[in-house]
Amino acid sequence: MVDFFIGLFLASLITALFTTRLYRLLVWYSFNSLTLGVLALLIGIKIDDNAMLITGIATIVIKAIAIPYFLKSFSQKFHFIRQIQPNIKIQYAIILIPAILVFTFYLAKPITHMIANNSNYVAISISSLFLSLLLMMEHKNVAPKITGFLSMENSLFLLGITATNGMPMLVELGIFFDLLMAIVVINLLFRREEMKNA
Amino acid sequence: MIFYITTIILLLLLAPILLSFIKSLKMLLLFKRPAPLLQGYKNFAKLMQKETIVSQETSSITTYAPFLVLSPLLVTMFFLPPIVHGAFYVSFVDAFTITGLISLSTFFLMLLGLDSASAFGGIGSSREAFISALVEPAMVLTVFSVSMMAGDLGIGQAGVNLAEHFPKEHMASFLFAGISFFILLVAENGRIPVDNPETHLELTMVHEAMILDLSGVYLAIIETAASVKFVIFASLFVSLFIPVGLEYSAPIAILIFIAKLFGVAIAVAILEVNTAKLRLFKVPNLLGISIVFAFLSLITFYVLGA
Amino acid sequence: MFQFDTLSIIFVGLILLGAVPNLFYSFGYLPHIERKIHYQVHYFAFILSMIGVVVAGNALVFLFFWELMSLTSWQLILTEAKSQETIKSARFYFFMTHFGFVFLLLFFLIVTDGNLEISFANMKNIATTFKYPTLLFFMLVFGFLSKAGAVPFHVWLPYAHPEAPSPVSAMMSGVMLKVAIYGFARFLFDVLYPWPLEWGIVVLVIGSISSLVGVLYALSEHDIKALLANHSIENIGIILIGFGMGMIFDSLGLETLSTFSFIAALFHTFNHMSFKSLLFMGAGSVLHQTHTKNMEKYGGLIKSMPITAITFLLAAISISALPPSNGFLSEWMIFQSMLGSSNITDMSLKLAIPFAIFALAMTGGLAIACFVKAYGITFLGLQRSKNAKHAHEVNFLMKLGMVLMSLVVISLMLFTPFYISWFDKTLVSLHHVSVYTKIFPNGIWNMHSVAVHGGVVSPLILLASLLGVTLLLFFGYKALHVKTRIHHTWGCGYKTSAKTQYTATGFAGPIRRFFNWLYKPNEHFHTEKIGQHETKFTDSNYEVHAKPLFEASLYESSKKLTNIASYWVYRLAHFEKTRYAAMIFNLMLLVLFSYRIFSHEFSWATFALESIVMIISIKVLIIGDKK
Amino acid sequence: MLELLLFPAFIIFGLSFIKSDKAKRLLAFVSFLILIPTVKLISLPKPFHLFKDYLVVDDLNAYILFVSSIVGIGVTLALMTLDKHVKVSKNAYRRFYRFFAIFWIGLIFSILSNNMGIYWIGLELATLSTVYMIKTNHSTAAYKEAWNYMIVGAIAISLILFGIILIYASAKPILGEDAMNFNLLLAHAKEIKSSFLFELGFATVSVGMFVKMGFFPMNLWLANIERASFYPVAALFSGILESAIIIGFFRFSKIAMEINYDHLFTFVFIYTILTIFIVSFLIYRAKDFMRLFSLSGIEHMALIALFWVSGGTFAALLHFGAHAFLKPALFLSTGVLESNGKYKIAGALKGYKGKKGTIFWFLVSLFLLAIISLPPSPMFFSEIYGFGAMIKVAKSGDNLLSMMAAILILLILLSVIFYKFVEVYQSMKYEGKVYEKKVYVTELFSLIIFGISLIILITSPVMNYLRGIS
Repeated sequence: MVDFFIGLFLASLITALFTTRLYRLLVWYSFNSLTLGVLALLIGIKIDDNAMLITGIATIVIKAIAIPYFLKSFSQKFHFIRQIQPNIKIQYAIILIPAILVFTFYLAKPITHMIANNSNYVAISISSLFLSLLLMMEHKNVAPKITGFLSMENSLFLLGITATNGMPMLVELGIFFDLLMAIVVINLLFRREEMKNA
Repeated sequence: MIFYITTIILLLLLAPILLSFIKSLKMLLLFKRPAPLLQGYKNFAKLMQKETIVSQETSSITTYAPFLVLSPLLVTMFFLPPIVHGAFYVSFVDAFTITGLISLSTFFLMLLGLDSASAFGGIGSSREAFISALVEPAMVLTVFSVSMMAGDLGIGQAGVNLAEHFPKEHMASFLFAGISFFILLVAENGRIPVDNPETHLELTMVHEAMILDLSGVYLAIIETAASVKFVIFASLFVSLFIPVGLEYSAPIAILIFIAKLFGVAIAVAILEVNTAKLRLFKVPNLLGISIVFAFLSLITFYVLGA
Repeated sequence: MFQFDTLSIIFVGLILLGAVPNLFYSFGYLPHIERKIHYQVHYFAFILSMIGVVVAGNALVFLFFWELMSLTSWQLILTEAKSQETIKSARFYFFMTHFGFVFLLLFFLIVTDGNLEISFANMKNIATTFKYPTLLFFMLVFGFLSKAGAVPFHVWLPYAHPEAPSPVSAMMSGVMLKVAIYGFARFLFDVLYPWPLEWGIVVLVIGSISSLVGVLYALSEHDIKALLANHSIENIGIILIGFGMGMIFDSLGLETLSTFSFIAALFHTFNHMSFKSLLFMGAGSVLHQTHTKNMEKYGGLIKSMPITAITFLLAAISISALPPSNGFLSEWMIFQSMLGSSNITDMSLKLAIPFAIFALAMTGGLAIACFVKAYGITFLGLQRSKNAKHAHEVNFLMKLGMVLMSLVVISLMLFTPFYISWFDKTLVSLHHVSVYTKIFPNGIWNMHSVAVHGGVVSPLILLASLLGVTLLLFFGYKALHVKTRIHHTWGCGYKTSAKTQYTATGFAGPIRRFFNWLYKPNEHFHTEKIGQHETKFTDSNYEVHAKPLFEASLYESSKKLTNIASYWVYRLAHFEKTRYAAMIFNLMLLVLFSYRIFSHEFSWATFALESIVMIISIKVLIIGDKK
Repeated sequence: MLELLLFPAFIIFGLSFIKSDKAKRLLAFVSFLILIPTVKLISLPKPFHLFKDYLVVDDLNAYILFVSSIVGIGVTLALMTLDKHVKVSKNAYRRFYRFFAIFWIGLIFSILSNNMGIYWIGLELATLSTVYMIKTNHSTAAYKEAWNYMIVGAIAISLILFGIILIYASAKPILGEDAMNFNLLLAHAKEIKSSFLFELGFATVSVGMFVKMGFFPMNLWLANIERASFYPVAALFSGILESAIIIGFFRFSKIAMEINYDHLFTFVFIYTILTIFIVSFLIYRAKDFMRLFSLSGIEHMALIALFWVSGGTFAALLHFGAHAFLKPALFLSTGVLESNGKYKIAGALKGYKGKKGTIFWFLVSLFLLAIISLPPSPMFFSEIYGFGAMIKVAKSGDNLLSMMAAILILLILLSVIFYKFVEVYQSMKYEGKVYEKKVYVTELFSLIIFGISLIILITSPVMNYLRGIS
């Protein structure tokens, strides 16, 4: 079951890479976060860890619902360009994405002695990190870049959840706090610009 | 001691005669009427009676330099090797000092040339500087090589040593050093093919150009310096490279020595008659030969001797 | 922290001998300087830092004062920074000192194991265990000889020294270069002691080349201070020849000869300090009066500046190594030590040393030519410019400085045995045998070479006899009461004027032409002809500039290289503006990949794979397609 | 104690909402308060548990926090006359202080933390607040750079967190939830079974930090940002924010040393040499003060990192202190230097009249010369000790010659930088035309503070204190 959701996570990220519309990108991001939340819940139930459950719920509430919503409202408020064209050729991307996956599995092969005892989780996390970077570099506009940054955050969480069975509660809450702070700052950044234009 | 002083006086007296001798020999060889042998003395006496004309463009250097040109050479006279067996000689001065003293004399001569503010003085000094700069290494190397063979760097001791134990096993080195030294003798004394002491043509002058503005006693001093320099070189050459005749009794030895000096003069004269003066920029070729021979002499000494 | 052994003390002595006359001169020079406080602060700090270097007892203190010395001297060059030229040369100087410092730092770090406060003796223990002592030796060579101005690290010297105010030029050329020699000696003796034969040969070769190159470029200079600076290169070369001979003899076990050579080197160090300071002071006085460094604008200054002229003449004789000056004595000693090479059994080495003799002799000959030029063109003849006509003798303090410095020169000439006994003690303290009794076996009158069949010289007798004969001649002349008439110089019927004199360029002409292959000079010949005549002209101008070979080849090319490298780096760096995400992506890829293959299991195949992947990825993601 | 530390920040935060002219001055003086608790921290017995196991004070972070607070004070002092040199709105001032308060809180957490997670949270907080500080300058360039910083900074920060989680994953099997505790991790580093996982994590963390500090290949982004923002912000960046990052690097590398020293050293060595290679040539081409100083800041950070991993703890800390004082001082003086005719290097040190002017140019030239480690700058000593440590490592290793060659190359690259700085200094002092320029007391005062701190840095008690930190 866990593996299934991890697969879903990766799949949604890859799909996001090929998206050309901003809203659809946000949808995929939202879906991506949702799978992450579900994963947290699943693992939390399995190892009977309340902290994980809280993380899972917070993920779903903040990342899958609140942040995409905010971003969408920003985009309406500040008139983003919604047509987003990846500037890495699709031919390259097709080769690149499997190559990244192969590479990360190769990379993770020597890893031993883990809590979850499965180095593939690390591999998938790293590859999703790379894919998020890919997402950032294939777009010139700010909005997809922010989405890329947020997916990076997701891939961290994926690592945190699957490979380590959750980080200390305090740290996770702190990370959420910072995420919100980031959203506030992004908002402020946009607003200044708008004020100036007005 | 008596021989020592005699030698010095003898050399001083011989100096003008030797130059006049070369001149007259050359004239003879060129089928001209030769000048008398005592022409040098006559010139000297004439100049001593003349008034001195000092250029107003010159400075105190012109006033003092002629003495400084002559005095190092006179001092050198005291340091020459003995010509008679067992005679006193100065042991505390070596070959480097002698080359240094000669350079000192040249140094002031060149300053003298520049002091007159004329173009000629500059020409002469510049050329002299050029030639003596190239003479220096050849000189040092030759001296080095000879001192090796003689077993002493002190010039007096070297002369004695060579006379007593002639280094037959180093004949090749000895010969090379001799050739090198002879070229130096020609170059340092401004003889053809390096310089022509008889013309006053700006293309060829070196020594004469520097002293063009001197007259009277000053000129006499400089002329004396030139002849003394020649006699020093000639006597060095004969003592070091033809070290024979010392074992005879004193009068005979002195006669042999004088004969050797005249022999050198004859050689110079014959050379002068048979060669043309070299262009200034060909002079390094000649001096180069001298340097190469000096090197060769040293190397053969090392390779064959040691 | 500080140590005062004999070596340090004699260098303190050297600095003081150089600094005290300079102090007077400097005060006399002061009204000429605009930024007085700046100048004085740095001037005194400079002197102090030099003393600090020579008495430093550990590496940290040494390096501290060393850098302070560079810093203050750099600021002193900038005291009168009016022209771009000064700024450029100051920069060049400072860079070169830093370049040397890099090697020194590396040297000290290696021989101290990072703990810079240990004593020199402890350094030796560490140095002996170090695997590559030759590396250490070369660091010393690079570090100290770049400061001392030996070839090929000499290029800065003719630029930097002339630009400083004259007292400082005197100080830098006369004293600072010696501090570098001190450092070289100190660490060769104290830290790297048993020297392989090759080291001595390296020093000897550097010395020979430096002496020749220095004097050759000095000849082609028209800038009087640059000429003197080039002569510093030459003299450093001579010192190094002595030093190198000492090292060679030491490694061959010829102890007395070794000591003798080192004494010769030290003696020449002192002599060079004295006469070079004096020359720079004289040049400074001339510059002070004529406001130009160009020798072609001088002439006839002996009439208006007699004291300067006489002291300059004394120094010129000394630097030309003419007897009976102190310069002659030290050069004589160096020659004698080279004659000692006949004791060497190694045939190839024995055959090689005559080349060094040749270089030294050639240097001596050219130095005479050069100083006849410098002295003759500057002080003799007619004034070549208005400024030279209006020149008059400098103020009292400057004169006093020069006179004091000439006293130092004369003292070195007269009290040679005393100085040599001092140097002898130094070498004894550095675990060499004493040779004083061999040099002066019977009294102070005769100075003997320690080599077998070596020569003898008696400086005092020589001096006395020269003086005596000259005075005799002079008074004889006076007694004759010759009638004297004053008249013009004969100019072939033309009027004698400043313009018809020989110029400095002309004077050096034959030698320059002979060494044309080395100078590769840049000649400008310009004539305004009258009509179609070949020989008649109204105006003619000839200029020649020799750009030093080393500068053209070594320095300009490295500068070019830096420019090219920086250009490409700059271009590459600008990718990050637009492609930062791709950059980080590739970086991550590279780092993780490398960790994987290098730290986990290494095989060339995977390494090759990594390289290929990285190249493709960089090409695709960062560089992109050409538009 | 924690309250005391955070208290000034809260006051500043509160005061920044008052819309009054007096607030500006008041804020500057309130910011002096941040020094008091940090002084207290130094005198406390170590290790001092500030907040359970999460915030622990030891000699190292007390020193770094102290240095940072001095820098903070200097920067706020210079800020008072910012409007005399550049156009800046009053609101911008208050906003600056508001975010400065947040920044300071984040900084305290990250510097004092004994927990990787807390460290990261503090760092992120500080980073995000600086994003906004860039924006106080209302120019298009600043806007663009703020976004740039937001995104690149976010990537870097995310990488750090990613690495932290990897490290956590590697240590969790032996330490459980405490695997985030630096001290515990250090103590049990040898027991970590999957060293490869740890190293992956460490590599990721380091890459994140290096990117954040502007190492290879991201060398220009910081420079561009500092160019676009006001100079006090640039000073904060180079003086304080980087100290928060470098302390993290100190702690992580300390653990990595225990795991596998060779790997760590090779990695950092190659990386920093690459960085310095690029930076030195960029400096060689730099044409304005901001870029010049910012690039040289990168160079110094690289050196600090290198010294630290070579075992030259003392050298690294001394260098760090010197850098933290010198760079902000130079950035602050840039404001004055550039106030007439931007970007002009030639003659920048000319035209200062009066006592204030003289002190100003004198101090600036001292700082400029100190940054290229001429004695008696602390950098002179730190570089000597640092390179000494490197030589020691080289000697103990197998490939001495290649190490020596690398160190030599490094030193030659530093000489290139040296050359450029000498050129810049000479050009500032001796070239160009003279314009009348003004200096204000507060700026001068802040420069003097930095100057005095530098002198204090080389006094023996401080040196001994630094030597005591292991």
